[in-house]
Amino acid sequence: MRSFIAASAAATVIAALSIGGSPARAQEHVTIGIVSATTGPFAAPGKFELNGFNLAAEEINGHGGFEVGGKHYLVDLKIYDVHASAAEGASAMQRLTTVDSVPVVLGELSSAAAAAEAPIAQDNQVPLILTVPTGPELTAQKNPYVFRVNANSNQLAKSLADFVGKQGWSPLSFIAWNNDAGRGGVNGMRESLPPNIKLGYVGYFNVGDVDFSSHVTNIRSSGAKAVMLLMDEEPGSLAIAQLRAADVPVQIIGTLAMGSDRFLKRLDAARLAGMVQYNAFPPNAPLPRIKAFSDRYKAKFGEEAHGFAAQSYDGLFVAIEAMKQAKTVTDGPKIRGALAHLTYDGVIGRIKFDAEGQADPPVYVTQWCDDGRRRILYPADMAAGCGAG
Amino acid sequence: MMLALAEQVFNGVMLGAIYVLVALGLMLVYGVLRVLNFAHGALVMLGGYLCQFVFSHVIASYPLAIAGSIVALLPVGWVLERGVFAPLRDDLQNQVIASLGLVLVIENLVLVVWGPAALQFRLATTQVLVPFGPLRFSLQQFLVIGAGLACVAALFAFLNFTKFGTAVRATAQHPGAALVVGIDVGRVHAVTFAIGTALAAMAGSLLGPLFLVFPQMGDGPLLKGLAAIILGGLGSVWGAVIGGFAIGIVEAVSTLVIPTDYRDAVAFIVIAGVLLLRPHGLFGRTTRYEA
Amino acid sequence: MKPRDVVVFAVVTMGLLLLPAFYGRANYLLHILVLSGLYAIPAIGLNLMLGYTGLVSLGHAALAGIGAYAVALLTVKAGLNFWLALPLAAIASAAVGAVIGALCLRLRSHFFMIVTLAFGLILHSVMNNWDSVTGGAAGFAGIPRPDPIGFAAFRSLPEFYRLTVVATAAVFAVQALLVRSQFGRVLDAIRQDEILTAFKGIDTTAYKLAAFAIGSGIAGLGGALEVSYLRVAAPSSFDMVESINLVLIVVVGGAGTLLGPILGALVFVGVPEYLRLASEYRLVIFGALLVAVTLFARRGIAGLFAPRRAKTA
Amino acid sequence: MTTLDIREVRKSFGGLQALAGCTFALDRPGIYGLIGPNGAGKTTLFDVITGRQRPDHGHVLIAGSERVLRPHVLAGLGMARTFQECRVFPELTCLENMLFATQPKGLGRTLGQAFGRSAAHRRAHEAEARHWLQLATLERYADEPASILSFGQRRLLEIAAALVTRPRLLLLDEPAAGVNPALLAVLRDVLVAQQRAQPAVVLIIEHNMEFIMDISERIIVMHQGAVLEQGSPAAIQASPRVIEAYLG
Repeated sequence: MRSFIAASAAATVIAALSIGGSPARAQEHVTIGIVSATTGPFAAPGKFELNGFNLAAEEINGHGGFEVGGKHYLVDLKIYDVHASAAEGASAMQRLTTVDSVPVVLGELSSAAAAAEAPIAQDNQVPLILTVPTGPELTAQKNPYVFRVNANSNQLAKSLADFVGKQGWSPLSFIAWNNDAGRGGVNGMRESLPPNIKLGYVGYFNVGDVDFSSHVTNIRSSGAKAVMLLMDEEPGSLAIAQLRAADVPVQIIGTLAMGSDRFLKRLDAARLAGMVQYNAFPPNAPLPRIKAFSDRYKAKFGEEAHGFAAQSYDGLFVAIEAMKQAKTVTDGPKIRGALAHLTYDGVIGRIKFDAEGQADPPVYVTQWCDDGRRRILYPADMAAGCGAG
Repeated sequence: MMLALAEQVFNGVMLGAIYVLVALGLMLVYGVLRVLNFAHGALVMLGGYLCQFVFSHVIASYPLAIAGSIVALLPVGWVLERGVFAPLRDDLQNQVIASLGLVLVIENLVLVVWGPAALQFRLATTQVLVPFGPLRFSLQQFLVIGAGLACVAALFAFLNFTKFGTAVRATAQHPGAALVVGIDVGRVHAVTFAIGTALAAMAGSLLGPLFLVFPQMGDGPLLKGLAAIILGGLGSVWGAVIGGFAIGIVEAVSTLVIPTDYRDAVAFIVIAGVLLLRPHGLFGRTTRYEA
Repeated sequence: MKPRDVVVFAVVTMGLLLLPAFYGRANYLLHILVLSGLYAIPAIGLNLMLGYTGLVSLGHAALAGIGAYAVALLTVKAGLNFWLALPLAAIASAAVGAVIGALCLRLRSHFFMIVTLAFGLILHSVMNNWDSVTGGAAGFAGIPRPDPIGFAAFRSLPEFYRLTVVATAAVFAVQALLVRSQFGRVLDAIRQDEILTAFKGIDTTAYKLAAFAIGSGIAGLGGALEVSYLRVAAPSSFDMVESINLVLIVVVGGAGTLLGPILGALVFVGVPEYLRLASEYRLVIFGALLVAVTLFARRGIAGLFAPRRAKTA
Repeated sequence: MTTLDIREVRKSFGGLQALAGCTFALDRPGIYGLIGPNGAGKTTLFDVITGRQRPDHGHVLIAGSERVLRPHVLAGLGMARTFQECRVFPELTCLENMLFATQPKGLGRTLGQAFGRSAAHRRAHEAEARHWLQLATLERYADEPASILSFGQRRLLEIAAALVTRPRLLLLDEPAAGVNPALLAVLRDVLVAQQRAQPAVVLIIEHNMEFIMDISERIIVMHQGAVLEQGSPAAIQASPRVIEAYLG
């Protein structure tokens, strides 16, 4: 069950960090605020998000921190658990921007919580850089202090609809989380599907539901050509298992949570073969920036890199970059100004915020080969064979 | 359409079996202790984790793993009854609060011990598929139904054909009188609660392999299990069984005609409707003035 | 109402209003107090039902949600002044509460609980699913802080804090007046023995309905203020878990006591803050605390100070 | 207008007929005893009068009025009752229990008062309430919660609280059950005093023959769901039909 109010500091993580890579010579520290989830239903995706932040912080500190105005600063992360709750998000944001007086706050998983944090960021003039939530509204509030590194559900939908249209997978049905991510995804697709694709059965389920049998049955009898699974890794593995068990002849389309080796471990090559999924970054793409990140991630966490981690990893570097350019580690408005204009080439691609603070990173579509490896199908200019996805 | 309907009814039966399994423990505890134990779902979840732990770390035999999980939870049940629910007897409000507090304790302890990621629990019985017309169900699902019915039968036999069972029914019907005829009501309550906990462990052990083992795995079934026993009229084994299947079928069939994001709402509209027509559930007796 | 109580009440309220002046920029403290107030208001509404009338509703947060979305729609979509929208929101909640009450009130104890839970779930589904009107699961963003009245503005945290103090104090006063009147004595009698109360010549159904409607109206007021403070209405703020939280707040604070809901809200907001550094053990400790309260402080925290007369029979 | 008028009331549960055309009327104030062997239908009759059960056939008129009566309406017509299991408000003091029914009852009125000045109903009836408490030998518990009383004392409080409302019709369901002889004497005095102070129709179901014969001026004997015999206690005790009914 979700908790009541306020957020919890993951003291352990902070400890781990300060041990991290702080060299012998005395140095200034700058504390960056992180809002995420370490308990409750969102703890699992929260872990990937935090992995990204921790890895970034460790690398920065490993290289002796970053320099602003001739001073070297080490990064400390203040991580608060907000369980995807608006009230707790507000509490955490309020505390980070006043008590902890951090220069910038990153992260979040839930659009609703982010929507409660954004106005506080503006009140207290502390930039809020979102790295996972996809609700399009978040960057449509004319709030100059809100930035988003990851693609929102409309951007994802645009690329995906384009891809699905090219494949001619019609009718297209859905099984989606009945939360901001799932509903946002369905609505986004509904708006951007090309005319040649008809919208089929839409099955929503609550976070925590595990039985998809009635959706599977309805998808079969609706004669859907493809089914899009808008959910996280764990329900995703169940949905695929149940679709395959029922032997429904549909093309499965997944989310970035379903294009990883850890997902392969949850199922097997046979059941995944042919499935496609969008991804913020394909961990094995033949690009140095992606390779380098994937290797470092694997080395530290013993598993393949996750999209949320990549987005969050870039998010922290973007924040640092902005502080460098603004020549301050305290002045929110200056950092905000720097963010608005900076261009940063991260592991997920080029990050440049538009007038509303929304970046437009590339969206990839990868596909499972029969042997349990993945290939890149989209964007066309990035297409690469099995093992590259 | 007819075919689709039939298929959804089957899906509903499978789903209902899960609710029944969870409802049985709830019902037993309510019937005897008059406690709506909101922590039952958390106990189901704990049972799932324990079964998975025994299976993957102690002995790779599913039946023994289930037994292990049950044996491990029995004392937990005893302690909870003696330590928490016995002192709160006849205090409906505080019993509910206490059980909600226990949910927090159990779910978050599990989170600390096992972490947030869902555990997988692969069994042969989940891989074997049994064709059923156009549908296919895994052996595990039939195992759930079988176990559910077995529990019903066992419970029924226990309550009706054993000396202790008679004491339990006597206590359920009239604690005062039971006391008079020399029944150790305290012991009956503790044992009953322990049995309820065992049923939770059983349910968790069966659901874990069917789906996943994760901290919130008990929440949904708890809600539907509660609805099932209330729909069934509280404190009747058959009420719980029929209530559970009814909810499962309504849920599954509703997806044919009603937008699926209102699926839970539909189930609860039905429950509300039934209770408004029959204020004491499908099988509860009605009297006008009891407070 | 004893004059002494009135004086204490006035002094405490004034003190709280002056707090920001003393605490320069301890914004965070103010925020915590605001949140406590915003939880205390619906909790007071629930206390009238649960604490005094014995109606344990598991759908109270959803009724707060009605007020919340009402104020969101009226201010943002209809462009109404907040101070016009606020009473309308409370009325909307009271009306919905009255309808639900009319349906549920013939049910007793657990049956009543589960049906209120059902209605809460249904209302939450509507808030979460009706994207075009409520903004769906991502929430209804961009809700304004209250419009200024003359010189009084409510935009900044200290300003909204003062508003919350006044609102909470007002609702508390209403509760006190109701509870200490014959109306309140009748509700208390219904909780003790509804049948006897009826044979004493009282239309118990009418009274329970009134309690339900008033409690819901107060909840709506709280919900409206909450979303105006957070500037977003999220369905998750009005789901079953939040309904249960409100019950916990009332019972832990002390059901059937005037101060209970406020103490409960302070504990609920404050204790997790205090336990912040216990990280993931925080909720474990909090849960254990709840169990302890039920075992060692049956009448809640307020009950520790002012134990009610022995409850037997 | 007859206080309590029962005409040809029939009521059966499944096959078993609890009331088979029961008829009698009570008009003159006084204490009436309703007796009969187990299963005679006394309790069902009480349930019909108090609106808990609807008769299958026949009429129950209270103060000339016959509707499906809800408890508070019955009270409005001047009916007061006590319960077999004895009901008082456990958390109210004895005095509060006595005064409860004398306070304003209308929702609109009490709600209005909550925000206005509450009128002083209390003092108006307090003297009378204390008087009855004294008769019931409970005056020293006036400000104690009812929950501390013994069962017998609670029974007395229940009856006294019913009297404060000056009912026209008072139904007592086994008032003597579980009450010790000393308190039984008190109970008797209370009822007698009530008849003197504010005459009313008092109908008592009772198994304690000694008590009922002693206190009632008229006895109604029920048998197999109908009235078997009516008359003075002496006449009833002499009636062979009654004796046969009890033995058979």
